[in-house]
Amino acid sequence: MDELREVKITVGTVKNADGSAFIEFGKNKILAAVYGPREVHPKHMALPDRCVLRCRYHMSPFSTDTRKNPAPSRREVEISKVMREALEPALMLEDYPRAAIDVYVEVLQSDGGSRCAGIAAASVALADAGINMRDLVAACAAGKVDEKIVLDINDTEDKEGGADMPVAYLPRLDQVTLLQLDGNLSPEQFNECLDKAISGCKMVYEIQKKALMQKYFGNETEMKEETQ
Amino acid sequence: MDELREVKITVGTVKNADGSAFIEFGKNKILAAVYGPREVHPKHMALPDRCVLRCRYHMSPFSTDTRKNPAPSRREVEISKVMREALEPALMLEDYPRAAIDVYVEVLQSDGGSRCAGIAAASVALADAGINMRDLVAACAAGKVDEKIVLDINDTEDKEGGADMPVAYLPRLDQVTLLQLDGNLSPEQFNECLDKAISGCKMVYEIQKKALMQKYFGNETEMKEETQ
Amino acid sequence: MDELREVKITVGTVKNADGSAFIEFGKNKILAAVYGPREVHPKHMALPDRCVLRCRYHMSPFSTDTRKNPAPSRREVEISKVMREALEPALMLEDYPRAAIDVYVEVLQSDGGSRCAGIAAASVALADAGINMRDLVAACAAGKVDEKIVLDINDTEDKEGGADMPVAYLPRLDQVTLLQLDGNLSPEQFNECLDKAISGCKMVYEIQKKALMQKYFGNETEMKEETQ
Amino acid sequence: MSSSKRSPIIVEHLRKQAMWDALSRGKRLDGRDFGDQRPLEIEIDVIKKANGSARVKLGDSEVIAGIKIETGEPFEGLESKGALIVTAEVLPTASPHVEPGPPDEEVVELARVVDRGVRESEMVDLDQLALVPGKIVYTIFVDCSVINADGNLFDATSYATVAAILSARLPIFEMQDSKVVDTGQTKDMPLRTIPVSITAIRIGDSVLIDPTAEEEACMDARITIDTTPEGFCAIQKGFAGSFTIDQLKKAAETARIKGEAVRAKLRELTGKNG
Amino acid sequence: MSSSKRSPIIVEHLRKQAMWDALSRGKRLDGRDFGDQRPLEIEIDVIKKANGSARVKLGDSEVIAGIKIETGEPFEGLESKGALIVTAEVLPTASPHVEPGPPDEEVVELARVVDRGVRESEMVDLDQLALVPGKIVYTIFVDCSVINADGNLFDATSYATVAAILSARLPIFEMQDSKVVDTGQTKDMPLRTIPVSITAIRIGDSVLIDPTAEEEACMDARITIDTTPEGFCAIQKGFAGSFTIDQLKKAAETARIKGEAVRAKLRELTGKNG
Amino acid sequence: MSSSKRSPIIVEHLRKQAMWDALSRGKRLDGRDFGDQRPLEIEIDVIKKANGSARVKLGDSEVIAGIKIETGEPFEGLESKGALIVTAEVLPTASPHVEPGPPDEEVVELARVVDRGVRESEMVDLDQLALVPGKIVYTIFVDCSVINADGNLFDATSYATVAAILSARLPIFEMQDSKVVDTGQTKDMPLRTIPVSITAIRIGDSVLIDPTAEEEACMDARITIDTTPEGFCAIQKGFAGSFTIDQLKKAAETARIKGEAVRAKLRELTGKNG
Repeated sequence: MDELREVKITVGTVKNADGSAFIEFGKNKILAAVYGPREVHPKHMALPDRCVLRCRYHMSPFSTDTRKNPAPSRREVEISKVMREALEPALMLEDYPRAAIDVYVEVLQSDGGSRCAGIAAASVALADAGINMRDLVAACAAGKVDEKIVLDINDTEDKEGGADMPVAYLPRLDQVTLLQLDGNLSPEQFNECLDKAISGCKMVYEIQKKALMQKYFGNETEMKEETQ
Repeated sequence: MDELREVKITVGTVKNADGSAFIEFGKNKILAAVYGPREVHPKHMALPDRCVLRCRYHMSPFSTDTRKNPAPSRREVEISKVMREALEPALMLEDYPRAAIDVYVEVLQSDGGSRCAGIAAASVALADAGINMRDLVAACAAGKVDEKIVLDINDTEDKEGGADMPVAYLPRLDQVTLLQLDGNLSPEQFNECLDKAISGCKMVYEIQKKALMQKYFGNETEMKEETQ
Repeated sequence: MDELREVKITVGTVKNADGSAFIEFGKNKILAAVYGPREVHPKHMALPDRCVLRCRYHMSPFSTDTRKNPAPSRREVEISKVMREALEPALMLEDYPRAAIDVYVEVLQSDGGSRCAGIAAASVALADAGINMRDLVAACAAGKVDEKIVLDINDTEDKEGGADMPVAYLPRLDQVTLLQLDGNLSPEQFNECLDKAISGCKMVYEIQKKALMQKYFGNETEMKEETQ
Repeated sequence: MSSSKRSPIIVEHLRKQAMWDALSRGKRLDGRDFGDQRPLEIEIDVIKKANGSARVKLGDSEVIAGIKIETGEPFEGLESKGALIVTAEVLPTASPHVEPGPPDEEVVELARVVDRGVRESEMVDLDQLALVPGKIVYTIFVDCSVINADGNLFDATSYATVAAILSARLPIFEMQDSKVVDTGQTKDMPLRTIPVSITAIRIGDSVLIDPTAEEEACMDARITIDTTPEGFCAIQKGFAGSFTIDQLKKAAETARIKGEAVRAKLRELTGKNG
Repeated sequence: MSSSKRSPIIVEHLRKQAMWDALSRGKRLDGRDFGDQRPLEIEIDVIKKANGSARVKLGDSEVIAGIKIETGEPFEGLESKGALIVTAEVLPTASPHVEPGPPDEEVVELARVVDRGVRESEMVDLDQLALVPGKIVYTIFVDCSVINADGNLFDATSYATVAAILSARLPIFEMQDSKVVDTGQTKDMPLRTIPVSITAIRIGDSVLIDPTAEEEACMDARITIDTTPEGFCAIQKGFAGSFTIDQLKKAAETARIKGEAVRAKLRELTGKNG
Repeated sequence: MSSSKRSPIIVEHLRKQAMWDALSRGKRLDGRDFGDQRPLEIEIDVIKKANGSARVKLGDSEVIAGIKIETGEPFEGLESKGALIVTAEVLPTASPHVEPGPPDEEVVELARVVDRGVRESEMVDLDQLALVPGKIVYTIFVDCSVINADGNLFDATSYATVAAILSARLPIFEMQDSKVVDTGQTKDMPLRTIPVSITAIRIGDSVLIDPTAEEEACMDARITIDTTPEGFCAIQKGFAGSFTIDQLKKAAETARIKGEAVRAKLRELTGKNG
């Protein structure tokens, strides 16, 4: 009930990208790739004192139970926006004036919590691209199932009468950068649910750090950690 | 038969706009807002010796008997064009080189004659915005119902076998800037119908002037008129 | 079986165009018009050392058995591309740096082999526009009907179990600039089919040359040819 | 959104000057009188795959119209009538100024004005074209392609549309087991009248019919008037200028007279009355 | 694709400075306390052609919502429920910065957040709105037009939507010969509760509700919280900034208190409970 | 509208020079012979939510194909056959040059060429996939996402498509009370053969198969040839250059030989014949 589904992050899976990560979060399979900092096209979109962050969240047609039309849905437009807004506070965009950073998140197989998994992967991909960051953005949902507050709801649990609360969080800075709620919670349940989501974010944060360490320091790190 | 439906014009109803007017014309409820003269975007659309006039006629989804799809229909594209062409002869566009004036007409509730009502409101909104004008553009339709030529047809009268002739007119200059016809008229009926529409325009013209006086001179004017 | 359907090409049929041709190829009726070399819009699409070639293949709604939606289909997008690529090797685009040439092919009535007929007409229209060319682009299809390899298949022959191979060819340079295949051919049939299509191209080439001679030298040429 | 456009000032000015000089002497640059139409060629049955078709040349403006007749659902509020839809595309072949792409407001207006003339004249008796009233009706598409543009596309496109309709044969559809079946046979279209469009423009104080592209570049205002033998059925004033009431009444009278000549030509060509 | 935008640096900087100065003294530029809402006017039944409608003025932000009720197919996976769709358009009348055209990501978010509040609260009992379960259901369109924009469009649009729903009459449709027939009669909408949206923004360390456009131009982060009498039903954190956990919990508490006042107003105006 | 594009002249020139030097010595920059394919990895069943799926790595080009099988109306003129639709998207992850948005002409061509190979080979026996002939048929969507692009997307996408089809299980749908019901059971896809695509490009006088992105940047012309064990089923010459007849016949022969090796790999991996 207070456990995450299995989470596995692989760093650097897209050869051409400046940074990338592949996350398996329960049955979610999500790819994040980062290009940039790079020139902005069209040029008038550039900002003189900082970097433009652009973000696309997209589901492959085969990622869902019923085939998804490839054109971007209103849901994908909204998630692209909240995802960008969840990532932006972690980035030192002022370090790259007149440039753009593009974050592409592709859901290859979807399960509950795909926006949180996508944010977690995107954050690792940004780090892999060498972008200056204040912290990694961890993300996890909590929710209500059968009147109980539980961590990390999957597809089959997310049904009528329940509630779903995706959260993104900067653990070192103690800042929440994404908070949404779908479904009914009493005031007490709200507080419990938010706390539980934050605790999930902290677990995801450890997995994110480990994945980056694994790529950049390899077995050396793993051995060190084991001996600690 | 030679009477207008009830017409009421309120000037300055949209706070942010440079000029605006709200018209109730029978059951029509139509808002017109003007922005400009202002910079043109994209810049290559600017004209070196006069102002660009842009016009949008749009119906809210709830304005019609059956819900209207919010995307602009071909009918709305055409009315936007004839509306712009009906307004343009009244404007001193040469006074504002390299600038643009935008006229937005939103039909909140539609009834017969919405394009005429929209032109009348737009014309008042342009005056309210302080745009240099040769005259106000008055507008009114006449038509044929049961083989009789009548003024100002509403929704329920505008049916099969009838005819509808919307007209816009500059009373001081004696110029017609909009003339359309849908439906069959004999040569005699055509002349009668056009004359009747012009007489309707003149009535609308008085109401337009009064609404502007009311805003800019308030009760003072009203009293004067009453004593005349 | 090794004969072309009736082919008739008329040069210079579109008054405003810089070059044009009308081809009747079996029941195909296809118009090709060329504008250019001319300025490129938008300017950033211009190339500093040669001309941009643009091509549109489009079917009129009434050109097909069932009415065709006027919006460009994916098939038309693909044919526009292969048509441009079939024409480009014949053109001396380096002679017109920073300019653009536009080729518009409109199918007014469609039959089998419309893309080949369109390429043949476009090539003549380019010559009529005075564009520097290495050679005319001839085009013709061959295919398989009832297990036999035949030249120039029409609509009713192009059915299940058959094969269709449109080819474009520069006869003077012995170069193939278009080759497509839909349908199954054994290795032997493939070679036979390709050879037959090339022979068809050569027949079309003669008709193309004759049409151009007819326009530019008129009856004089015809008489000469007859006396030869 | 509708927006006004214009050519370079000097060019526009010089062109207008030359045009005004000619018109002030009562003549047009191509020698016509104000009330003269350019040579009009109409050919029917030019597209064999269509249910009806026509090619029109009005001076150097050239338009092809093709008709496809299918079945479909009726329009809302017109459940027991066949559906008639006129579309227009100005092909990029037609002039150096046309760009391929979705129709702009001028082309939308063109299609809608041509459609209005046919619809309001009740040329086609749509009451006879419901197969299963409220459910399945004949759907008649008249698609017009402007091949070359040299002014007055309104009239050229309208004539192509009307001639294509006059020449069309109606496929006989039948309901079998609640499915529509094409019997392969055809019959006459149910026709009532022949509408004719006459377009005039004003340049300064002169009002002239059937303008060329060159004349349209100088126009102050435009008016398109559709007539039937009985009177008027559709009108569209266009362009950002105005007419006096008197000019409009005269233009209407001209449209009746000149329209009758075109109507006679259409009758003769197609053997149809109306 | 989602992309970040911004105003000129100096302007932004000066504006923020003035705003911070005021907020550091515990006051807003318009004199309100941090927890004060602007004057709220709600009028219902403003569009007679709609099945329900409302006009809301929240300060100088003005929104009209109109409801059209039709029948259609149910949503996939929700075969035995009526369909409820909230759309929003920020009209180009609303501010000099709006361009006509398809909704951008901000307007998509606006419509989806307002929709979510109504949907998740289960305000309308959609279970009662299936005519033929799995085939034909009531389809309720709530279309919102923002007429003037001066900040906090989320709450203004939400109130207009909720008021329009509370004021709506449900047309009684019936199945006759497997066709839907409008009986011409109406009944009450099946309602369960009244959701209320309260939006707060953070500027520096200050969290204030119901921001003006001027305040939004300085905001670091935004949060919209929908409550019912029982608790929370929908939340959306927006804008590219963050909140502490503590700020969020306080904002949630504020939303409950302030929301109750708006709910009382809606009850009084419409005579509906919930 | 189709339009030609190109890279900066100097860069293009220098790149071509280096490439030509290598090719003139009979070698490619990555050391391969002209007829060598890069390492090919194929993995199936990578997406559990799909009815079939495959991931293909051809050198550094990587593609995922996923199959969704539903029911729908048949294509016009093919009323008693199932419908098969191949789509492709080059994800913006795939290279710095891809922009998100609707497919451009290159991606349209990619999808159509891959579709053509599968369709013309009659790999899937669509005659067995009509549920109610003329009304309801199986609809098989094969959607391909290019994740990383390093040349020869035609072959990589084609292999992913073919492998996904070979790995797919067909859900058994039944008609119950004139409604389609998913029985929850599956069966083998009705397969007839295995088509294999081999793409070659010409650079100067050299013709080489399976080009990298670097090689494609220097190409003069491209040809994609789909074979079955019996011969050829689809061909697409691409890019704005030409081949001699001789080069084409040799490329066709190469496609048969190299294609057989890929076919053997697909047979082994999936246990299917064809």
